[in-house]
Amino acid sequence: MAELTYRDAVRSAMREEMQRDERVILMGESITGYGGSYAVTKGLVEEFGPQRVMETPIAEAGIVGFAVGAAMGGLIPVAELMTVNFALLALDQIVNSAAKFHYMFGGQFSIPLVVRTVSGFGQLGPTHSQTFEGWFASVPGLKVVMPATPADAKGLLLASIRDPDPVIFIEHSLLYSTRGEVDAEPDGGLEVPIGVARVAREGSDVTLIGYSRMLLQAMHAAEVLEREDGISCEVIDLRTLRPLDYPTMVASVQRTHRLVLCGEDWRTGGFGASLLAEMQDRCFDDLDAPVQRVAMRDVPLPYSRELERSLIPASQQIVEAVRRLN
Amino acid sequence: MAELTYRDAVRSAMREEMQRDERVILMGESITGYGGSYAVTKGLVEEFGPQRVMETPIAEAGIVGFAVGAAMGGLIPVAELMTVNFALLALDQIVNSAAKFHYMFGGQFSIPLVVRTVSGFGQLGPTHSQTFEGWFASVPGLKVVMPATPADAKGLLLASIRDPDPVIFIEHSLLYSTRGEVDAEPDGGLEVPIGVARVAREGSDVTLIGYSRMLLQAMHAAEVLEREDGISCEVIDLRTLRPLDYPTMVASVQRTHRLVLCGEDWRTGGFGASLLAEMQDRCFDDLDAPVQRVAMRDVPLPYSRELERSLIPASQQIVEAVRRLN
Amino acid sequence: MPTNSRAPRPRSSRPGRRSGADLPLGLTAQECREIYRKMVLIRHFEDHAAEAYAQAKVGGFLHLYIGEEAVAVGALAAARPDDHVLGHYRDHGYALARGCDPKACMAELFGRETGLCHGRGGSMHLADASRNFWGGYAIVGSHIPIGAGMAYAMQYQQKEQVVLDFFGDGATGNGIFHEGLNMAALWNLPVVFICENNLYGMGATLAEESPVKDMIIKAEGYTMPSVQCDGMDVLSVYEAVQKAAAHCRSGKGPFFVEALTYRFRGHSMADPELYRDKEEVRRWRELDPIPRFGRFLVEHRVSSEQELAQVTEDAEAEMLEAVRFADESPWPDPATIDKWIYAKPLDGGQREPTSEPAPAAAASGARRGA
Amino acid sequence: MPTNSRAPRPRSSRPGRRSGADLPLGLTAQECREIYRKMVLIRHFEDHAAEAYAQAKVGGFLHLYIGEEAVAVGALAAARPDDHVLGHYRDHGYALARGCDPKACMAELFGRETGLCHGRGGSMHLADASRNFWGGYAIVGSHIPIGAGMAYAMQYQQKEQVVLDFFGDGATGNGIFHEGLNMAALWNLPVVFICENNLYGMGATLAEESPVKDMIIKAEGYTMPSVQCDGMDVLSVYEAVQKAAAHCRSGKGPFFVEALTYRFRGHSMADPELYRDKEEVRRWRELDPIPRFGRFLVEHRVSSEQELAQVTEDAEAEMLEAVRFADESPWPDPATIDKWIYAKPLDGGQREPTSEPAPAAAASGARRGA
Ligand SMILES: Cc1ncc(C[n+]2csc(CCOP(=O)(O)OP(=O)(O)O)c2C)c(N)n1
Ligand SMILES: Cc1ncc(C[n+]2csc(CCOP(=O)(O)OP(=O)(O)O)c2C)c(N)n1
Ligand SMILES: [Mg+2]
Ligand SMILES: [Mg+2]
Repeated sequence: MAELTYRDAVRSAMREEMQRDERVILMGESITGYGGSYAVTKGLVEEFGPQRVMETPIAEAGIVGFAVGAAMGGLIPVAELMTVNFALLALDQIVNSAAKFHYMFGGQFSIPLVVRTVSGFGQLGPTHSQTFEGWFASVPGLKVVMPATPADAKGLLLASIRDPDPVIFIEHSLLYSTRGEVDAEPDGGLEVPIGVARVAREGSDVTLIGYSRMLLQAMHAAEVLEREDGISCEVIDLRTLRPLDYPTMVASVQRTHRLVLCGEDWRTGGFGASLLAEMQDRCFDDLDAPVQRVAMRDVPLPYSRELERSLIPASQQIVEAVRRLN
Repeated sequence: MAELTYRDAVRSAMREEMQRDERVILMGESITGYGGSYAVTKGLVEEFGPQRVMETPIAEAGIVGFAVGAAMGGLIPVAELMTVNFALLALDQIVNSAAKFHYMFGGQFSIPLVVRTVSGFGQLGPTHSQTFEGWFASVPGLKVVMPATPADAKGLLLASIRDPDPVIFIEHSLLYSTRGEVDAEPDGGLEVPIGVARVAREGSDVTLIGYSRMLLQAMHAAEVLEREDGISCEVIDLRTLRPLDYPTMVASVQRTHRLVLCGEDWRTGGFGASLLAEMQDRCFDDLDAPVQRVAMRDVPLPYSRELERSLIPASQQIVEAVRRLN
Repeated sequence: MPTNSRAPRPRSSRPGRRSGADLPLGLTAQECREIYRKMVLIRHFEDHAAEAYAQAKVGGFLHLYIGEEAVAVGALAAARPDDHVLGHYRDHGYALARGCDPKACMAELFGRETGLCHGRGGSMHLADASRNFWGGYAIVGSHIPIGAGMAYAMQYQQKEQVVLDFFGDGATGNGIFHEGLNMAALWNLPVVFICENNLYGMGATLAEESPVKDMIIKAEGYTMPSVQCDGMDVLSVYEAVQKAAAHCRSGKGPFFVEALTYRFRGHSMADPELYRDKEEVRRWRELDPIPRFGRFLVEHRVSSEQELAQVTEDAEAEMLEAVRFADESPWPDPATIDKWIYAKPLDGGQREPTSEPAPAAAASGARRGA
Repeated sequence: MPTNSRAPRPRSSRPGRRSGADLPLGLTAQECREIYRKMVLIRHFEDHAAEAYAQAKVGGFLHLYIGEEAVAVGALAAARPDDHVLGHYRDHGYALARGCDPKACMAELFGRETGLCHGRGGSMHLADASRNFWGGYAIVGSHIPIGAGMAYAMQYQQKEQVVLDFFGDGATGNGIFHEGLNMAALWNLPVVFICENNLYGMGATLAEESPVKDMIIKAEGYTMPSVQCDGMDVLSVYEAVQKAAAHCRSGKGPFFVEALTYRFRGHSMADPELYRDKEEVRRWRELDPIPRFGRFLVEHRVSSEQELAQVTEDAEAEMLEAVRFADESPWPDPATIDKWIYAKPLDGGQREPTSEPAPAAAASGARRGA
């Protein structure tokens, strides 16, 4: 075991898969000489050469289209979109190419592709502070992964690269420097399966569901609520947004009868809304109170520090949401 | 009053606004010589000339970007995207340009732009049968309109063209030939305000919320349920998906205590999911049963007639959903 | 090519009889006959597709390749059988030129389980991966970077195959075209871009789409070598693509071929064709690539008039059989609707949220708190 | 321009003293002094912005224009004051060259209510519509069709204004660049596209982004006239844009200007600059446009060395004042967070779903059916 940052965990998954499997290639903007805008790919072009770590033009749609074609030609591309905001430019290729070809050509070939990208905040302004996981998670044919810990960042990325289907792998810029134990053995035993949630903390009064950065916020809220209110929170780390691990979620709500969904996506039409809908379908009679959501207010996140601070969902809102329920 | 088709109603709104206001221009692919892929713009280039009815290259992102710029320069562009599927190519310009500029530049200018597009079915295959209203409706800064009747098609399009904000106006290919009374007076008195829903049928046992083609399916289901089951359905035509008319919806549910949402969007993460989430927030105690959704199964809609038939949401599923509730 | 003043001169069929050994471009008589047969096959396939559409047996959008047969057939004859092929939604020609089973193609148009793609894709999305025909793509231009990506996979794996990527003049107005060409040029990829310049992008004329008439000019920004050929002359296309493919195969990078062609029919079956005049269509029909190549075959004593007539008759019979096959084929089973959404099926515990919740969950919501 | 072998020769400063009347390009002494002052202003603004960033008073992404001042200043000096300006996220130069208040610019970087955009946009999104400066845009290339659209509005309304649209070499790899150029060319629009070729797109070298070194080649596919100018020489930029704007204004359609320039600092403040060597930076720094134009002014007796020193001193004082102003300005009020989402506020009955539901609704869910 070694303690790694989330950033290094992502990198080590790519590195190990590249060592293990020649078909794995990386491509993206400023991922070579620059080392990646968040330094995730640092050192990889030096180790694997420019044939396997490809510096691309600023052409998001082209990058994903190219990666889809490379996958059809027998490679396993890991394409980086610098931030999830720029994924808007590639949505057609993600939705109409990557997600559909296996289906629309009647199963003749699949698209083993990982699109790595990142969401996050930090005064990046209205066009650079979005998070579209709800959109991706609504597309049949895609798998959507959002790890919260270094161990999951590595294990889920290994699984994503090995998966025959297109995976949207969304990292979080505010997690890159967090640290955690990650098994170092490069035998692939570390793979974390796609589609399996994790009970990150057991509890009995209320279920908090989070993923990515909001998992950490939920864990923190759970501590506060335990300490200050004596409320016992069960915290579920979703890990994968599509497919969803309903059994784990439903079993928890059947015990706690209360549910708070924690996300950074826009309140209206974001992933939380979608999850709420599915959970009411499955748990209507189990719920003693309306499902609470902690989400981004529907606003183009402004640049100003003070405005941004007042908007970014954090543990405090989770605490308040739980208190509203009790 | 005159009876018009939905298609002619859309055209007449554009025509009248173009006659009334020189700033209004149209642009899109095959909207001139071809007359529009659904013949909506037929005759307009002959009447207004190519300066005001612009044939564009096949460049969806460019079209919307161009229209945004034209709006900034003092025009009121109505840009047609041939189908909503191709809007994926323009999403960045819709989300990061049209929807954001008013906000991110601190209110200095607004983007009076209408993006007209169309969703619908008819063996169009996996890439051409999608409907993304849920995505649009999740974006702060956009207004999203989906008329069900010729009168609304005209009145809402008038309102959309006169609105200072960007409006996504989604028509339905299966409605173009439907007919209805539309007031013919060209004085603009016909404007149907954005953001106001309509109670299309009063009832007391269950509320059905629909829009666009699904409003018609809901009306039909209501008749069947009245006749065969003696169930009285209240049917609400949403008309506008953002902003939402909560007062009308909530008041209805407070009377009926049962709610069925009728849409064609994907079940997971589609507009219905978003609406469900908002309605449970507002009506949890009023609801006697889980909100039912009629939605598109999560599948890339296949081409084959028989497969498509088995998937397209229709009145029969609404009837079944209501029966499940009773 | 009447309205195409910048078109290369039609290849003149020299008078006098010549033996098959005299055939140009290294073609054998057998190859020439096969080229002719394929063009006729496509023509008849399309005629039957149109008829089936009129009978509502084929639905959705149907884009016919009639008039453009020489492009797909000439190009694929010049390529190796394992070279990769991608094209746009006007794709029946590519499929048949590549040798896909006409029965399975027709069944796909009919939406049947026996179709090339089991009825999932339809007319716009024929594909036969077993023949390295990767499909028709319906989002204009989307397959241009995809073709570049496949070419990269070939280069990376040091395979000899090149990629042929067909698209229309209209696609060049879309940004994705440029992104794809840029990457192909940057990385020196073995891909032949084949632009079928048929003067229209749906209802838009070339002049409405592009400030330049010659699509090859668009390759210049990428320092990509290019050639224009007469898309109504299958030998001209053959020659251009032979050269292009050899260039790619020798490691010299991408090549751009522009075929000057014309669709005799509307953009799709729904097209009222108000944007072009009948006289223009008539003039182009005179350049029909099929009788033209037929004359060449006769003149070069490759085939007799009778043999050509036999080809037509055989093609018609084969197409009647294809239609019958399609018509009698079973529909896909709606119970298989979720098949192929994912290549890796999800295991039981992780239910894909595609399906309605179990009815029980819905039914259980009886009167709480009311 | 050391690494730019294809660059035009630097304009030679002729020896000997000359009177102001001898100034090239129709420039007056006063105009020249103003050009110098603006370049100095930008330089000092950027230095203070960098300092404030280091003090965490400025957040997010900060892209400095240091080294490229001659481009914005030369171009905007050549344009009319009411010509429209759009640029990318490296936008402080455009704002200041257009005469926006440095205090309001700095306050925007500080995220204050007194900022040009009330702190909503930040460094990447300065705009001042009252001066027809329509903003910095942070999605690479996105403002290229937007500029074309504005130009169309001018043409349509028969206004004389032209549009200047600035972007980088990196933007030319994006499809949206081509879609915008194509439309501008098709419709003959009065827009000057100004490509700041600074040899890098973030960490990508020009050779990694583009198979051609000269961005003007990319205009050829649109038959768009173009000119390359020395972006380190403000007069060279002035000359190019003067010509381009005159061309547009006379109704001849779009024009493409490539300014060969260099950013002395990293892409943004976060850039470790591993992808280029220090020697290259040093060589380019020798071409610094500010002392170079200073020498020109002295040689042409437009300004004395002392006067130039005074300009520097004044600029520094003005920037100190701008920083003080920004620092003391109030934060935006979080209560105004929903302001400007829409231009037409929604009336009471139609509540925008931006807000949390009324707490009552949430709190009311006490034990039903449990
Ligand atoms: C991105 C996109 N926009 C619009 C369409 C609708 N559309 C289908 S074919 C077509 C015209 C394409 O013209 P061209 O590329 O010249 O091919 P041709 O049909 O002439 O063979 C259009 C606009 C589409 N399928 N995809
Ligand atoms: C569509 C998009 N992709 C990626 C980015 C991230 N990004 C910001 S600036 C930049 C480099 C742009 O280079 P260039 O156009 O040459 O402008 P320069 O920074 O050199 O002035 C990149 C990749 C972005 N903002 N938008
Ligand atoms: Mg065409
Ligand atoms: Mg640059």
